[in-house]
Amino acid sequence: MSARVAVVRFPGSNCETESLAAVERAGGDARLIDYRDTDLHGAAAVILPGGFAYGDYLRSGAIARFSPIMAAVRAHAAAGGVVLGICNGFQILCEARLLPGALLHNAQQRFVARPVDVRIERNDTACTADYRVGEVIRIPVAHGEGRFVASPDVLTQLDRDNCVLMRYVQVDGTDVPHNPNGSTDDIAGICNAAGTVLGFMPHPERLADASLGSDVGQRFFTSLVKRVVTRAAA
Amino acid sequence: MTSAIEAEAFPGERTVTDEVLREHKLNATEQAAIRNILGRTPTLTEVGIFSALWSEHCSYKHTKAVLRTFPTTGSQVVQGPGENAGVLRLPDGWAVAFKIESHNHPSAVEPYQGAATGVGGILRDVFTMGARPVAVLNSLRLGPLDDARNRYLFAGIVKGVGDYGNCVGVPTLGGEVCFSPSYTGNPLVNAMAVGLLREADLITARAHGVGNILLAVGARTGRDGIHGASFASEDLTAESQKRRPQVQVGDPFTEKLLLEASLELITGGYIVAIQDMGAAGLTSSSAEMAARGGVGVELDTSRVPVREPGMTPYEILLSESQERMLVVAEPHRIDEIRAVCQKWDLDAAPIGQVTDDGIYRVVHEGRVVAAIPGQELVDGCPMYSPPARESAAAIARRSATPTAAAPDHVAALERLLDAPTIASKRWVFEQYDGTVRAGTVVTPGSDAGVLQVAGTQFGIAMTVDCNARHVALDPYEGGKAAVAEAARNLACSGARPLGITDCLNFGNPEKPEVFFQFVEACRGIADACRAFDTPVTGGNVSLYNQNPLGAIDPTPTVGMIGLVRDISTVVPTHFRESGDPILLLGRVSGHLGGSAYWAEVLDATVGAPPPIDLVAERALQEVLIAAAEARLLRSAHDLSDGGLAVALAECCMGGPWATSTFGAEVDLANHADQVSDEGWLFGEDGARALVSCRAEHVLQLQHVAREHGVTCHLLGLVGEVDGDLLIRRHERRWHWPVRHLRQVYSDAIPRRMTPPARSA
Amino acid sequence: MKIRVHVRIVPRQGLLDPQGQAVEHALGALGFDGMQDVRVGKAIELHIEAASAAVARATAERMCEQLLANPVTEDFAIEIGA
Amino acid sequence: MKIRVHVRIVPRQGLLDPQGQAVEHALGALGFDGMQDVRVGKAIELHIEAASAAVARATAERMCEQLLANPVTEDFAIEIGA
Ligand SMILES: Nc1ncnc2c1ncn2[C@@H]1O[C@H](COP(=O)(O)OP(=O)(O)O)[C@@H](O)[C@H]1O
Ligand SMILES: [Mg+2]
Repeated sequence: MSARVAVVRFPGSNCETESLAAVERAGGDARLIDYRDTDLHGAAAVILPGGFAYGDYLRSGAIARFSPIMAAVRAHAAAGGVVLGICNGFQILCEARLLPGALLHNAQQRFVARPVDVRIERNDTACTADYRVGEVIRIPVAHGEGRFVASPDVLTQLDRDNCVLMRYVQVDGTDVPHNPNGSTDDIAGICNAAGTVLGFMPHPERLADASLGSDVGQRFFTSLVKRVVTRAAA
Repeated sequence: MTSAIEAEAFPGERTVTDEVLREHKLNATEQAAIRNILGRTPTLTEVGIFSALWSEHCSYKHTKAVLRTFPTTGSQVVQGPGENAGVLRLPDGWAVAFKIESHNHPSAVEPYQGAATGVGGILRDVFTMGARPVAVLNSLRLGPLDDARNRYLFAGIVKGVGDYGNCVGVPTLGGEVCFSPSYTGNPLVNAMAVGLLREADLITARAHGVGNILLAVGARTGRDGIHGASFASEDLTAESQKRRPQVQVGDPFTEKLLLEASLELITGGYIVAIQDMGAAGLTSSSAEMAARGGVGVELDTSRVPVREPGMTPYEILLSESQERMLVVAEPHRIDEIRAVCQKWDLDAAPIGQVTDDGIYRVVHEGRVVAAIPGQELVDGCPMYSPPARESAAAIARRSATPTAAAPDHVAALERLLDAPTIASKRWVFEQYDGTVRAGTVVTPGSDAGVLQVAGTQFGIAMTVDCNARHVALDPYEGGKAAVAEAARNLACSGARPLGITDCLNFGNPEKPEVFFQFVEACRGIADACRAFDTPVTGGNVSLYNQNPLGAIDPTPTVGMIGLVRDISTVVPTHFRESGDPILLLGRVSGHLGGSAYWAEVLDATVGAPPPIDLVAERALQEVLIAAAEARLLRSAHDLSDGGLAVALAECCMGGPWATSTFGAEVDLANHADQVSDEGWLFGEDGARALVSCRAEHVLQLQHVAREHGVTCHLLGLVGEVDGDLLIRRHERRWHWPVRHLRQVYSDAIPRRMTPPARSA
Repeated sequence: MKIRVHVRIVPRQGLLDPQGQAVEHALGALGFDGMQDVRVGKAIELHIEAASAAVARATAERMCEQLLANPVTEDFAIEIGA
Repeated sequence: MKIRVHVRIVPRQGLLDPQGQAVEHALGALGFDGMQDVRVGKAIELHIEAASAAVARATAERMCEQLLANPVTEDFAIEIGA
């Protein structure tokens, strides 16, 4: 049985096609859902893909969070359903308060598009089970607003509940800053305590096909698909 | 000739006098031609229309005759020059649409918006062909970075290119950046877009079908970028001050919606024709669509959705507001078209129709404000063939030699790697998303960008190139060299060159020495394209690029597309394995004229650049492609600026994000013994590439080279990880720690762009 | 009555403001001195149709709370213009 | 004397302001009505050490002309704060 994964397209989404493809390649049944829809049509997991929803005008994610589909996404998350935000999707989740903190303009005030090295901090989540804790993978980022900030209280809580999903790390020999945007505590992605609502800046869906050089990102999607299949079977 | 067709002035408009005509840059010959076409004095609206369509940008009045000498045909050509973009055939029913365009002047005034809207415009040219944009490239020229204004322009332009392409979701896969004093005050911003389509979905911009409706789709029309003449043609009052022409502002978000809506309209078969409202806006798009289709049109400018109240037909016609399309459709399709547009949150407003009388007619609030025979409007501009003569100064420069004392070769290579034109462009392309859409095989930082055609095993490779220093010193050889370098970059990646688009950036063509450069560079491009079977499928001419000291260096940028039959055979640029043999393909004659070594190290931009042997270039391409397809190569990098020494250093330093570098040991003894050390290290002879392969493939590779008559020098071996670069020639040795070179190369641009520390 | 409203949104005190720092640095390089605490945020201008300035202000406040400002990182101030 | 200065920089009238449009649209969708001409620009706050408010204003003006505002696309306004 294949699991239904909804990929939401907002006006200005750019990465929905590769997100759909990554899910399909992992054996999932991926469906595109329009932002004006109000129903997830039975999807077991939702992906908010990368891009520039509403042009990222005002603040990235600020306008998108009011899209009609977001009520269903919120309800899904509240019911323990899996919600995954990649890049712009992460920004939307923060704006929608489905994840804490905020993503601000990169410290260097420039867009950054390059590979980064991230360490997987948790593998008991809905999309990292196929990685080892502590595993370092190299995947691309491409964002102008990726500097994660949160109040000291929130940071403490993230730590306590083990909610940091991945961190930028220094790998020997690199001559670019390991942290591409000045993010607090090198945070590249976070999740809720249950590991069901997740957001991160890097783009694993862009490294999901070995014929293009590397498929090190594909395990996010195999993990996700396995997870929703198991839950559906249970 | 034509009997007069009447049109009346729009109320409140200035009367058309000789003064007004001159302000619109219409000379006496052109004024006479207009009166002859109309059989009367034009209205102000008509003057605006003529001045736009008879500008160099739209009419090519100085350059058409020269452009006709380009080869434009070949079995791979689906669409040659004349449409919004050229189209080349790919395997399996696929095709690639591509085009390059300049946005030099707007970028000089407002770098961020100028560059951004340049990218926006060229993307629209590609998707109006029915192609989905899959890549952007950009070629940038600026004055040196020690000048604050140049730094400001550079930062703004790069941010503009990046923000626009990033937001629309099209990866930027290549480009070039060169710095030279001739671009101070007149930067060049050339943007190229590449799109993929099914050949069967190709659509052209030809209006036809009398009674068909014209629709404006996308953004509303404001007073953006209206020809300066309209401002000048009014008395200066507080009111007119408020109405002065405005900088065009890009809205990539609307572009993205427009892109999706346009492709849906095209592939769904809802429309007959579509064209971007680009330079000269509604005027040129409507007139050109009508002329191509051999029909007339009637536009009602009072029905065009506007952003500001009180816009005159003149302003509406000439506005260069961005993110707008002109669509032609059968009347019964309008509701469906509106529904598609609505789905993408866009307006579609009927603003006119196709007519059978061949007249280009504009109505505003029931009044005919322009009525011009359409064919004459588009084709009737007087053509010029200005005199072309090389200046004595240019001739003298070509035979000059440097006078400065040369530093040692170790220091010279470091100076070259620190020259911003040669140094790593990481600071630039780090701001460009190169991997969105997940089809990218090779991101910037290699010889060519490569992407996979989704669902197939093949890919396309792309590059933009021009060595303007060579063109300045010898326009003919420089023109050839631009095409040759582009082809070499593709072949090094394992791609077969298919065709080019060109962006011809020159000074004032009415100056004989400038027109000489133009004619000769074009002759060079044409000869090279013929030799390589890479026809010209389109391009763009940008003239009058002048700085306070004179014309810019002539800069005919060449954008080239190639086919990689199997993306698993793509060859990387940099060394990959210690112990791999290093070979140099091609003959070494040590030509230093026009070299970066002379220019950057000896501070002398002089000498005759190397003559380009087109037969040798073609042979080299064939060797590289054959070797790539046979999987004989581990790396391949063409030799260009800075010659062998720079190429070796680049191969050793690794790609922009590499975590390790390689040393190399190279021995030049017993190769081309007649060549000087400088010539060997820094000469810029064409038709050469530096490759590495597995030891067991050397013989096979030498065999392939021999078969094509290409010399092959076995120079040495790739060294240890993080090792040193060592070049030996008999008893002479030059030696560099590669980590140090990498730092020099990587920091050259960032260190110049970092704001200076506050002085104490 | 059409009322002009200026909204000022600035990064919350205590939060690092790299853009403000960069501007401060650049101003210093241009020879300006004696400035401090440069912070860069957003200025939003709009016209609101309202019965009184007080009503317009209240509306603008709700706009800020709901959309214009991010309560996690930003403070806002509203001014009623001419 | 340390003087607090507010600088407001907004896109020039007549110039397309896609961000302003998007915000206007979004506010409308949230049920706010009766607003018009939404424009989004930059707010810059700083302290200037100056002998008087007039001097601080003049300094801020030069800052805008030289760095803070883009003379081609933006207008600025300066306010001396509390
Ligand atoms: N403006 C730019 N945008 C994107 N990539 C760029 C730009 N400028 C240079 N590059 C990339 O940097 C690499 C080196 O460029 P260049 O120095 O022109 O090399 P080459 O001489 O091999 O053409 C290429 O991969 C090129 O695509
Ligand atoms: Mg190049």
